[in-house]
Amino acid sequence: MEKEEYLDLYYQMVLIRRVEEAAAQLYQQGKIGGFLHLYIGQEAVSTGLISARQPQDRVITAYRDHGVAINCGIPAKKVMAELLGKTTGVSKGKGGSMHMADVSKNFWGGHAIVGAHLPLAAGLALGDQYLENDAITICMFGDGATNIGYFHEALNLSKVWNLPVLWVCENNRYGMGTAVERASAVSEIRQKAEGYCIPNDCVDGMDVLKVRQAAEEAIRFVRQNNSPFFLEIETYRFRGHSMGDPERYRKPEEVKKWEENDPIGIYRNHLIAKQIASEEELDLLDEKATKETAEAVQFAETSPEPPPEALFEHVYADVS
Amino acid sequence: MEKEEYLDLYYQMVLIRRVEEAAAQLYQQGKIGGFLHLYIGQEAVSTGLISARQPQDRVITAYRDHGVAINCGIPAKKVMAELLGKTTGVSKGKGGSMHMADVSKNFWGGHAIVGAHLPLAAGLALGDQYLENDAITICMFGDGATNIGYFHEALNLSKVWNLPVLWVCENNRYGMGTAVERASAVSEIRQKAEGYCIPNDCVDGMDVLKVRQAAEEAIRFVRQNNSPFFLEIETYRFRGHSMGDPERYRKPEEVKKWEENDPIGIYRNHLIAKQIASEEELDLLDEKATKETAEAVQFAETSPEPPPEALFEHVYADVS
Amino acid sequence: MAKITMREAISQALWEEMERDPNIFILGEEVGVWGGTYAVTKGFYDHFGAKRVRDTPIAEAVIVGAAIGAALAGTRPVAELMTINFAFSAMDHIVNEAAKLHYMFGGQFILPLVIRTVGGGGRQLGATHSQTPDAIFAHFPGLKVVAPGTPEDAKGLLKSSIRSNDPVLFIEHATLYQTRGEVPEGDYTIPIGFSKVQRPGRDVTIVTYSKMLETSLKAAEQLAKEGIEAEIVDLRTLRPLDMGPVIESFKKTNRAVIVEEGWRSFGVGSEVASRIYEEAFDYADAPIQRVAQKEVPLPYNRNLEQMALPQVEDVITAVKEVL
Amino acid sequence: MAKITMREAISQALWEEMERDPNIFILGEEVGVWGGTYAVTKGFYDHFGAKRVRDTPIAEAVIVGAAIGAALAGTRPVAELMTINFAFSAMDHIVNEAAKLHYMFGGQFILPLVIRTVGGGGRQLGATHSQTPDAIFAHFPGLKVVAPGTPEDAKGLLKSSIRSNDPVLFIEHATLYQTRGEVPEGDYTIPIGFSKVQRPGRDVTIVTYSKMLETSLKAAEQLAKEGIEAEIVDLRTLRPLDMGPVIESFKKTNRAVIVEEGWRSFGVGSEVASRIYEEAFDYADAPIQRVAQKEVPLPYNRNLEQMALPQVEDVITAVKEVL
Ligand SMILES: Cc1ncc(C[n+]2csc(CCOP(=O)(O)OP(=O)(O)O)c2C)c(N)n1
Ligand SMILES: Cc1ncc(C[n+]2csc(CCOP(=O)(O)OP(=O)(O)O)c2C)c(N)n1
Ligand SMILES: [Mg+2]
Ligand SMILES: [Mg+2]
Repeated sequence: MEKEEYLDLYYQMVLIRRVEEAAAQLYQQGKIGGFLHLYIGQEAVSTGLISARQPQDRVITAYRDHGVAINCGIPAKKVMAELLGKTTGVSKGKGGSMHMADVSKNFWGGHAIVGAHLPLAAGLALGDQYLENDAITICMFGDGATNIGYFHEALNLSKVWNLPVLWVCENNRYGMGTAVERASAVSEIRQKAEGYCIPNDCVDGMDVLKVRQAAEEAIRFVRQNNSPFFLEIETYRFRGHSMGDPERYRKPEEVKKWEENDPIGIYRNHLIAKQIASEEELDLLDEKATKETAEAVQFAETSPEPPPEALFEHVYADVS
Repeated sequence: MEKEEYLDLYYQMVLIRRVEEAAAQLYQQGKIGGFLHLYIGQEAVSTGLISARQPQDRVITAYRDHGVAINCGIPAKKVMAELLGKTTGVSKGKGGSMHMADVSKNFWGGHAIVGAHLPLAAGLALGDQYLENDAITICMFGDGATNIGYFHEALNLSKVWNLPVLWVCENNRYGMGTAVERASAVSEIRQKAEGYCIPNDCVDGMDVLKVRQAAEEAIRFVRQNNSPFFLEIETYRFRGHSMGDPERYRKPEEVKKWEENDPIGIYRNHLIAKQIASEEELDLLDEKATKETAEAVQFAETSPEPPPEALFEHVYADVS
Repeated sequence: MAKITMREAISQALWEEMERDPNIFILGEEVGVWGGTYAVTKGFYDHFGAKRVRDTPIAEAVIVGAAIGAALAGTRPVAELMTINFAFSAMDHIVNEAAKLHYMFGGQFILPLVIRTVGGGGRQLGATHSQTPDAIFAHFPGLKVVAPGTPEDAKGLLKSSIRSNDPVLFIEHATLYQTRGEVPEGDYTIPIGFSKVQRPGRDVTIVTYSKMLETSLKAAEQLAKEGIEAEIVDLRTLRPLDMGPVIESFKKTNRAVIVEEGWRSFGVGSEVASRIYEEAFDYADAPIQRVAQKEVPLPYNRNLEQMALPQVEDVITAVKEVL
Repeated sequence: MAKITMREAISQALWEEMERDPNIFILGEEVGVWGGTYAVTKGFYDHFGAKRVRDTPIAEAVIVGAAIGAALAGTRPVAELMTINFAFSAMDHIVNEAAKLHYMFGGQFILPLVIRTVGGGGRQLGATHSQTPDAIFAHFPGLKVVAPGTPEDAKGLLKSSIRSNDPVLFIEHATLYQTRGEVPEGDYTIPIGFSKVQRPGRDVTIVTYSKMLETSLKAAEQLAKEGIEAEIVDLRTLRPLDMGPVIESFKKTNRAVIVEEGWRSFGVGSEVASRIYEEAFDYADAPIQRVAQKEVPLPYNRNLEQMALPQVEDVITAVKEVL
């Protein structure tokens, strides 16, 4: 890996962190509505994962999607504008936090019904297989999503039809307030893949390089075999499920322990220890991220609201 | 096992066979409407299985339910009357072939949406657990049903909550015209139970005594551990999926090979070889079954149609 | 009478019923440790324990399906679907199982089941999380569909729903939880299936329910300033639908506006308008107006979302249209 | 013009479209080796092969969900749900995904998807297998809902549905497959969203669609013997709903009967009646009548089932009621 790439991973993670922090503030100011699910703590997951994809590979995820959007190459300002419901937002202000997509970046959303995007992912992969595209689909979802029927139907079909899809479970230990073991018959989520004979792996999601490496191998497997692979990524969200989570289900000490495992801190230390980058270089990137975030907020705040006509646009694609 | 019990198993199997044959005829005569799914070939499955239950144990199954109903102790005439839509039918003529139930026999139906009764079964078991009843629920379903989301949600919940339910998959190799391996990522269905850490077993469904023994062990496990067990029973249906199946999906030779494995023939030979019963005794039972079936048909044909008022009865239980 | 919030009213109904009958239990996502996404079951887990307040996996079909089974087995479950948008994931179990089992098996058993859920838009949750599809559930015979608009009705109707031996879909509204209203002391029930005049008037009949009762009441207040007295009939229950008070009012006012939050087409207003014409055709002095959601998936942007949702002004305009 | 069955018409539309565009493929339960439960895709598997005629597991959510994804990826899937009763098991994917994605993401992509399914009662299949819940799908903006009543319309509308860039729920009727009708030679399409007068008349307007077109035509024939000439407007599409020909006819006849197979409450008739009154109030000479299914889960017994379903006599009675 080139130095530039190392720094790019770092920059993406810091940018996500800054954007999420800014979003939390804007939410408290009432400028963002609806639900807001922050990615803080999980940055290494999608950063490592998506850094391993080819541009033709599709990405699809759940509602915790701001970080994923940024990793897919969507400018922070378009993410921020969407959060503020502006016409310059990635979904033109119609989707909001939970529903971001950018087809030009092969990012297919942003889906808010838990697990419902897994069948869609199977279908994206089916489409590529049908059209003989050299592309795979990367589908991210939470631990909680593995208990709904959609998971079962999608995984089964992906194996029966040998679809080129990489199933990625972000196991952050909780689905809202429900700990994995209170909701799932198996706590090691990858074990579920065995029930479908889908090869699988598990990786530490706080270490971006480990994630990247596991993702590279998994993606290679899917591409070469034209068949599914299952990757569990162990992580933790430092904030509540969404804004306004009473967090009665976990102890502050537990959160604190995990925060010591900050994926950005870990990676920063690694870069310095391995002499890949200097403190100063990284500080500069931190500043750049802060600046880009501020610009994104500025851009979003000064962007226009969608015009009233927008309400009736895009209900259907056909004009007649 | 007492001789009487041996003979009873035999009689049940023969009676089911005769009833199904009579039903097929009545269907061809246009006296039975709707869909008719025959149990011919699978008699040993529910006969062995249900013979192992206690009266307080609940049974629930799919639309291929005539045999199961008879094994639960519902008189053949009430089954036949239901097939003819008569008011004396087990569901008062309102359910038909696919929707038979008799609560007094702890038979909870007869459900025609594939897999949808598995969540109900989890709930029946939950109810017994909640009320501290010493009862378990036996839930039967086909191989095809293991691919729908309901299966996943129900099995997972049964393990997370340790519900006293025995999951019984009747693997007859096909869901309509789709062979197991064309629809399911795993062909050995019991393997799916592993994905939920549910202990499991597989048994030859053409041998009623083997089924009974496996069922006894499985039921004991569920009762003692107050937690689920999964039993796969390998079988085959000799007739089409329902009346009017073009049967393009399997070769006559395959069917013929299986028919040589007739569960009634196998058991009959066993009883004679082990000198449990004589040819003559069994012939008498055959005659008795023929007679009971004829009486059932007679009863059904001469029973009254439901009165017009019945249309509006039982939409709600509350009177107001 | 005490003035309490809708949230408190619903919470009280649940609490009191659970105290009364040990066979009642709650199951659903985050109903326990979290205390309910809308805090309705806050404190229940500590008081009633994990057996009676059961957190489930995210698996709506088995939440409803298991509740049905448990009801058949002799308990009285109250299943919570976090929002009505997730009820689609349990659709089969609601309309093909809960609504049909009693009938299909010739009335052999009862199915005492309440499915509590939360509908409505206006909180910028986007298209998948903001729906008011009440009408589609009301389409199915065998199901009862209740959607109260005041704390008093919510408490009384929820108690009746829990005591009912039939499956009831009980639809709460996400933006009504803070609404306050007077509630009788002690135990009381309000029977399912009765509409109610929530505001008397002589000039026009407004038929509405749930959140739109609030909107309609506001509109009526403003109209009153102009000397227009609207009578407001709150349906409270969509199935069975009680047209009695609606027809009575309409025969008096000869004009009606139906206000619902959901989409207009194939909605609640279509049924109510059709019924009014069927039962009081000769009394109609002007075409009945329907105020409803614009026919678009609800957008996230606040302005657009508000444009799409029925507003007080829309009700006023519609009333003036029929006068 | 050739006279062919509805089954042939639908089958031809699929076949010809698949020949035309290699990006079209079929997926669903038993569509391949079996040849389609209703034999609509008989011969397709042998001709087009396993890639384009795909048997699926019994898993309705992923059938629709995967079809959505494949459509997003650039193909044009035709998903088959064996019957509309199983569409509830895919409800979320139909109404929360297919109907909303285009809008929610600001129109970034198209979603060319047809979901073919089969509705209707009358074959003694019991409550879970006999429904006509068309109205509830038509409630959702973003979805198109088509339900043809003649072979000509079926073929032309299915072709339009396949060529549409929007998700279309295409509802066939189980007891219409044998119905014969004239169909134009060669390739033709009928645009989605247009009602059609299927029988001219001057005395009363019958509004109907799908199977009930047949029932209404029979009623009209009998009425004609008594000198009553009914004009029959076939909706053909439930969303978008084209009221033009309905209103035009009503302004002429001043009387209407709406005939649908599904339940009356919150059904198709409610919407159509409301719209007629809204758009032609002054033309109404009598209360519009709705003929629909009795409000019970459909029973198995043949007599009871027939009692519950709308019959030719019911239409005649309703027509006489409005005259
Ligand atoms: C079908 C459905 N049920 C319930 C919800 C409400 N809900 C939103 S997020 C969530 C928890 C999901 O947990 P997980 O999959 O672990 O993802 P995480 O939030 O941890 O990233 C729930 C229950 C929903 N959106 N969709
Ligand atoms: C949800 C649903 N989808 C489709 C059907 C149609 N259908 C009825 S039986 C059946 C096959 C079921 O196969 P299996 O579970 O193996 O049971 P078997 O018929 O072999 O006993 C199908 C597809 C249905 N009833 N419900
Ligand atoms: Mg999680
Ligand atoms: Mg089978």
